[in-house]
Amino acid sequence: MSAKSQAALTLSKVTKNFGLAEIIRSVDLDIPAGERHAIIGPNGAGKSTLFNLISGAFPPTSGEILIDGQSVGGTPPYQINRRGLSRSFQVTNIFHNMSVYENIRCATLWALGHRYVFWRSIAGLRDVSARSEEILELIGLAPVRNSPAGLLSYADQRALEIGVTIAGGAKVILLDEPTAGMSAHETERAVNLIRKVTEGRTLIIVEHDMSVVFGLADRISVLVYGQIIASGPPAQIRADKKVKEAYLGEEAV
Amino acid sequence: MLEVSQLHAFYGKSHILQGVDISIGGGEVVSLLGRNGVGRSTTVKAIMGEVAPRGSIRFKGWEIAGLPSHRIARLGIGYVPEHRDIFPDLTVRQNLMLGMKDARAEGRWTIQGSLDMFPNLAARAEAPAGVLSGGEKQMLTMCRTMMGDPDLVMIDEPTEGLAPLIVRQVGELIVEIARRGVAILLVEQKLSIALDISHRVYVMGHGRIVFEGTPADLKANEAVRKEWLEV
Amino acid sequence: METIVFSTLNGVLYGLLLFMLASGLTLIFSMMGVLNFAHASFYMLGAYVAFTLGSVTGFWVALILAPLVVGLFGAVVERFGLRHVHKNGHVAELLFTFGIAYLIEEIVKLIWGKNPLPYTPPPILQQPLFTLWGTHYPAFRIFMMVVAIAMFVALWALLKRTRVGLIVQASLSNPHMVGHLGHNVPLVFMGVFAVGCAMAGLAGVIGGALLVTDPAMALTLGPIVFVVVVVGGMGSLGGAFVASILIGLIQTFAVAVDASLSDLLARFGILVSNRSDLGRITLAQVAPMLPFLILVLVLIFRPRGLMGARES
Amino acid sequence: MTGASTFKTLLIWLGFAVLLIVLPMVFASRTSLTLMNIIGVWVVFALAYNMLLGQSGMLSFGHAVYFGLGGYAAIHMMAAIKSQRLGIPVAALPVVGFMAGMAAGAVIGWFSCRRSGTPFAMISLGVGELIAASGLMFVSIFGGEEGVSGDRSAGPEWFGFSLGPQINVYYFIAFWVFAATLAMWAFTKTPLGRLANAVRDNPDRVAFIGYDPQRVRYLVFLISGGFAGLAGSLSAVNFEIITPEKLGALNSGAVLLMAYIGGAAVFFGPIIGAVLISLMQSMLSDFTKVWQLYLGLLFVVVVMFAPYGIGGIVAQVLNAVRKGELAEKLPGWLMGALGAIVAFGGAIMAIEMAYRVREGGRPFTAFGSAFPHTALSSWAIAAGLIALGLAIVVVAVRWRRRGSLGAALRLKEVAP
Amino acid sequence: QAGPVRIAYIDPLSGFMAPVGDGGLKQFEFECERINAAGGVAGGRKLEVVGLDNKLNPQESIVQLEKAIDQGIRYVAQGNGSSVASALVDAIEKHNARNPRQAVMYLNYAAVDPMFTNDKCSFWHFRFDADSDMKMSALTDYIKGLPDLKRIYIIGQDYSFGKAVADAAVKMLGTKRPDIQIVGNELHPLARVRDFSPYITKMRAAGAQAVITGNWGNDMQLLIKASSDAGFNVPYFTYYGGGLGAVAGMGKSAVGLVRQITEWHANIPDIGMDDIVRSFKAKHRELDYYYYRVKVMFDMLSKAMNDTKSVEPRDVALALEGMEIKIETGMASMRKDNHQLIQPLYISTLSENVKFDVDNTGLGFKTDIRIDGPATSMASTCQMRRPGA
Ligand SMILES: Nc1ncnc2c1ncn2[C@@H]1O[C@H](COP(=O)(O)OP(=O)(O)OP(=O)(O)O)[C@@H](O)[C@H]1O
Ligand SMILES: Nc1ncnc2c1ncn2[C@@H]1O[C@H](COP(=O)(O)OP(=O)(O)OP(=O)(O)O)[C@@H](O)[C@H]1O
Ligand SMILES: CC(C)C[C@H](N)C(=O)O
Ligand SMILES: [Mg+2]
Ligand SMILES: [Mg+2]
Repeated sequence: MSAKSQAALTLSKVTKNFGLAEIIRSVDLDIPAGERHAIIGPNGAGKSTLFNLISGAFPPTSGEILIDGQSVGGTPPYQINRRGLSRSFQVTNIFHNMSVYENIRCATLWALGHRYVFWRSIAGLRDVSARSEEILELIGLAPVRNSPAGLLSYADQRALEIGVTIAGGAKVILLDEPTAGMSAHETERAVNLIRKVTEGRTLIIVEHDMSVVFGLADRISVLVYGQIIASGPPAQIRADKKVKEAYLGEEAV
Repeated sequence: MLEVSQLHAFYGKSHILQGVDISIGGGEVVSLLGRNGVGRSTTVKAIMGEVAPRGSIRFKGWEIAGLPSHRIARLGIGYVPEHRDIFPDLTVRQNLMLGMKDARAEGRWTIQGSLDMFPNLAARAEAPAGVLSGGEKQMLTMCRTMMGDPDLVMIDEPTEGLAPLIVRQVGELIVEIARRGVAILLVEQKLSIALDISHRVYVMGHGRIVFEGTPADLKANEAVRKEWLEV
Repeated sequence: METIVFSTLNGVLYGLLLFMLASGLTLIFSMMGVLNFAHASFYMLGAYVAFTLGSVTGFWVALILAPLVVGLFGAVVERFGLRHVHKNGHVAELLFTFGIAYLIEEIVKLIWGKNPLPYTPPPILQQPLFTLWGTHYPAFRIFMMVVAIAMFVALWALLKRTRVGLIVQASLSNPHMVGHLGHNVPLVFMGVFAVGCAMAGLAGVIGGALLVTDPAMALTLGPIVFVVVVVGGMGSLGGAFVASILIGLIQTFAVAVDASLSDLLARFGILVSNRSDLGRITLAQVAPMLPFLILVLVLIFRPRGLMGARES
Repeated sequence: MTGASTFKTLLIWLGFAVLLIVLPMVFASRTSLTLMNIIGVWVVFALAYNMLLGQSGMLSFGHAVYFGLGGYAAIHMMAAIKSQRLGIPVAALPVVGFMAGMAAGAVIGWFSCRRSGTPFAMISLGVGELIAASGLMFVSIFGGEEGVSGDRSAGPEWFGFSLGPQINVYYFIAFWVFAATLAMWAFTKTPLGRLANAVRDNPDRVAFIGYDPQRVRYLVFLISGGFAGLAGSLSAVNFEIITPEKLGALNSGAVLLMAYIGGAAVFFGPIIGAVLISLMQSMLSDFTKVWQLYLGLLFVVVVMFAPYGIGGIVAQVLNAVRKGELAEKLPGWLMGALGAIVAFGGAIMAIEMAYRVREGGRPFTAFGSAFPHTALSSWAIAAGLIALGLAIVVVAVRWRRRGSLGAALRLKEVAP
Repeated sequence: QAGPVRIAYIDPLSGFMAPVGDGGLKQFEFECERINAAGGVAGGRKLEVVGLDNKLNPQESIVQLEKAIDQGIRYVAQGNGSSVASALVDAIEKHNARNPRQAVMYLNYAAVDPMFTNDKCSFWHFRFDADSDMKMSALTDYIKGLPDLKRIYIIGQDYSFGKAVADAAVKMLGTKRPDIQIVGNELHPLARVRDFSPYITKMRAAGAQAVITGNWGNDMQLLIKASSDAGFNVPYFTYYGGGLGAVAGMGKSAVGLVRQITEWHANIPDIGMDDIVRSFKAKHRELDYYYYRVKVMFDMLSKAMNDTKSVEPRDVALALEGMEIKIETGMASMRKDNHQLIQPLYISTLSENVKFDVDNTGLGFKTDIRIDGPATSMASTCQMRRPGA
């Protein structure tokens, strides 16, 4: 277990029950810093639940979650975020009545050290403006910067979702089905975007689009019924018989 | 059975549908293809009365444009929306019960039958539907709509966000629906499924129908695919 | 003993009156998600309409007719008001009913004037049903209890046993979808609101005769009814019932017990001079604020209320 | 912010200051001074309230608590200034009010801000009732039914500025209104102000960008409580009395009404609401006994047809002007307004006549002709006006929806 | 210059206590018309009453006072609630000090907390009703003569007047009838209680043989109603048992039990008030002529204005000080040292077969005893500060 020292994220024996239902069953996962890791699995396997546990949306029933070797199990989401872990949501989760620019700007504040400040004008915070502009360029939403986020097209909202997730500059990024509902073209754009924005960071992504998964991931874990049944580089997963049975089906992509 | 002609629709000022013509015969499976944002969902919503339509929509000979949705549904059109609008606080079983138009009106579909078909749902029959995973929700939505025993169902992007295996299951369910004599209007991104199970396809672009034909026609027509579907 | 028996009777009576109001509010809230601020105003309307009708038709006919009239009025409010506000969200709905409450009060003043009405129960019900330790217990009070319990049973059946209940609950999260499944959502909403208002009206027919019928009657009871509904657990009929009785009893006993706050605190070892404000306050004085204290505590420590299923 | 817009902002504030200075010269009568003082208090209170409602999405039914406590702090301080001969000028009391409101917010917000949505609203209602009721019990602090009185002319004067004469009270209030408005406006431009918006929109997401939404709510609550307290202290100085009633539901309801009618979605909305409703309260009551009915009617109409309040309408018009769409939209708007006026006219007539049915009095007179309530024709006219007005409104709405007046007039919509 | 002399009537015209305020206003208007019909004041000027709604709230009263002053009104009348009176006394003192040329005079016709003519007395304030101590003194004198009475319950509204009544009762009973046990001394919130039955239960449990209460308005009406509903038939010694709606609430069962202490009631024989009572009734079916002291007040006010030929509050106030006039029940005099009117008082009991009934119930009050004015007078701690003196 010497790898632990450099692991960006470690899950050990993480379990989650909802009432009597065991949704996550003793999951162990080690994700080294800088890796792009995909989690795939059938619907209802518990992928989003796993994200919820990692990001602090709710505490695990048992087991431990470590970020950079430090335990975070049971701490609220904002503290986990402050530790440098940020996530996106399967269902778009942005600030609908605020402009695109404000969405991004709010997401940069904490990381740049501007906490609960109410004595300085936000417009006067140079670093915030600079970072927000940068992100806006990156996600390609600069042209619609002033429209309320709720009025954006679906694809743009998904891009904004990613933008909000990465704006704080977190070291570990969790993306939950970032390309769901996108056309092939948009998916391609999104993948490029993801590739760009997670440069040098640790990425964990949940996806059903196998072209995305296989194109992006360094390593893949397969979650079935709350258990990781396989974990390894793409080629190995593609060849795995159990995985085929449980997830990919015979004529896999 | 369904005859849509010169259908227009607006969101505020933006003119989304600019004269859509579609027709579907009894028991026919028809796909509506097109890029994101061309207005396929809007078409379906307009037929269902969720978006105010202009133009003519005839179903079984009646003009239904402008009717409230519940009357349209009662005439025999089922609708499976894009975003899996299950009722999160109700149990799976209650969701299914609500699909029925009257308390004892089970037709070609029964609650038990649906649960049998999807063991995942059966296991959670008494759980609030809100906790289902994305795929389970999709199944539930489709089954729920079928409980109303429609003669035509419009299914909007049923495979979005589904694992490959489940996508297959959905495909099978659609085939099963068709087998029982229900006409289907399928809105899909995943070309392979759509082309496999449809009798006819429409391709939409810029708020209009730009192509109409059999799947084979479409496969043969590279130009349309390049220009309107980008595959 | 005497005090205990009568306080219990009075408490249960008051509790049941609260419940008559809370039940309609619960119905509307659990089905439509609307926290109807105007609920107590429909209660007031019930009393006024019953008084006016009753002067022509007599009490018994008014007992039936007045709730119907109020229900009809409720239907109109829903059809031409609330329905259009719905799309603007819950805050807007709440504010709308807030405005309606205000309007109803003003309209009542306009039509019936500002003074209390001489609205009393019919003579047969005014006779004492029994006399305990020399205190009469008027038949009307017992009559009221019977009506309240009947309401509880009827509503329970409506909520739990009918599809209407399901449809409305589903419409809460997604009315469009329910419509797509072939259910006439607006009609059902209107019906539910009307029934809820009619129930408030019925409570008014009885409550007005029992207590006072004046334009302030809505304002005095309204907040307490909210307390009941929230404490019981929003949307829970059983909770509303328990909370009504609980608050009825607590308030009545607080008045009945002759103790000051300093006595009470002394029990816990806290000594307060009985010359200070705190020491002088008697439990009876605190009685009106107890429900609110309970409200705040419940919301802090158990936000879903005594028997509520979910938060908010 | 660009240079031009900074300049424009500056100009607006300058204009506001000048307006405040000039107002009493234009409206110099005692009556208007009294009224303007009251309006000033409400402006600050409504803006403070809107920090919660409009900016953070927190619906409170008990904000009068902070207003009242601020007022009590100020009045007790006033008494202390008089009896202890403290060297604090009365003109500085709003600082005391602010701190009191903030302290109260700190205590109450500590538990109430853990909840949001309806539970928060209900807690605020409960706390409001509780504090208002204690107001009657703790006589030594709140003075019981009779409240606590003070004397603003005590204490040292700043630069010979005494608070005796009414005009001085006006400038005292105007100064604080300006300062508070500016401060609250500036608040919206700070990181916390923006986060408040974020919490309003989607509190769950806020937690995933590093902020504790409860903490954000709590801080806004504190600050809002402070400004409410400031408003309370202005009221205390103005009236030299404060009663437990001011802690209670009526006051909380009034400020909610103002903020909402004025428009919670825009910063200046509550100002409009405060001015309008105060004016209605004091002027309308001279014309009609049932002015509260009109106020209620106005509120309901706004909730139904203008969910963003009057401020929202103003913003919409300004927007149209900016985009050059005014010419296109104006006819529809004017028509809607016309319909509303006609319908309201009918309603006024009906209400006034109904009032006379009970109370008697001289017949309702409008445009020189009297409409006796005993004549059926008067009622028919009233009903006709209401129907006509509503019809005009309906057509105006359809006009906007269907694009052309012709289409709007057609009964059933058909294919173009 | 010759416009009407306006009097602002600041009392509750909306809310729980609106009926009382409304009734008072009607009588003010009635007296006003009487004076005007008799030629007005100060050389033919008319009097006019302007009703202003204070919602029974002291602060709102200040707002209304401001409003009155803004309109140029120089006379303010108020009665419902010593809480309001206290605020008005303060505010008027301050206003008059700051604006001596616009001084305002305060005519108090019912707020009877003794402090307004003692520690808190003011040159601008005149009270035309006997204060609560004067009334309690009369009541307790009467109770002194009822040896069977051993257990008394005191209930009142929770504010200065209610407390003043309770304190006075405890103190005076303590000296006059030390054998009487006070089995309950209760304050309930003002204008908020809807159902008094819990209180009745308590009284009965305490074994009360009689009740003393200063309740008024709806609080009186509901208290008595709950009492008779429960069949709790004990004597009530009240200040306002004949007030609007109270008798209607209690009904027949209260005959012989409810007593009140007032400056007048309609069934005092042969004092020449019958026509006035009848003409008021003719005008307001649902009301009774109740505030005799308002008549006295108007008589004294118009006399002062006529005598001085001035409507300037300061002149009128000086003329009122020490004024003595003959009234139907005897003599009335305004004490100079504290501005308290001294007039005869009556204790009366609710009875059947009366000439003038109350609330159209067929029941009315009959005199038990009459107390002569001077006998009601009490020592005062007032240190009157007169302007310019
Ligand atoms: N709060 C909850 N209470 C009870 N059960 C839950 C809850 N949340 C999730 N579940 C259950 O846990 C299982 C896993 O759900 P999850 O959303 O994690 O699946 P997923 O792998 O993300 O699926 P998908 O790919 O369809 O999004 C599902 O069966 C769901 O019903
Ligand atoms: N509620 C709305 N308000 C305004 N514009 C909308 C709304 N819903 C959709 N649109 C816009 O209408 C256009 C058509 O939308 P529609 O949902 O019909 O597209 P679609 O073909 O179904 O695409 P998708 O693949 O995204 O589902 C899009 O440009 C979209 O941005
Ligand atoms: C109107 C009155 C009954 C008022 C009461 N006596 C008081 O002094 O407060
Ligand atoms: Mg998921
Ligand atoms: Mg779509």
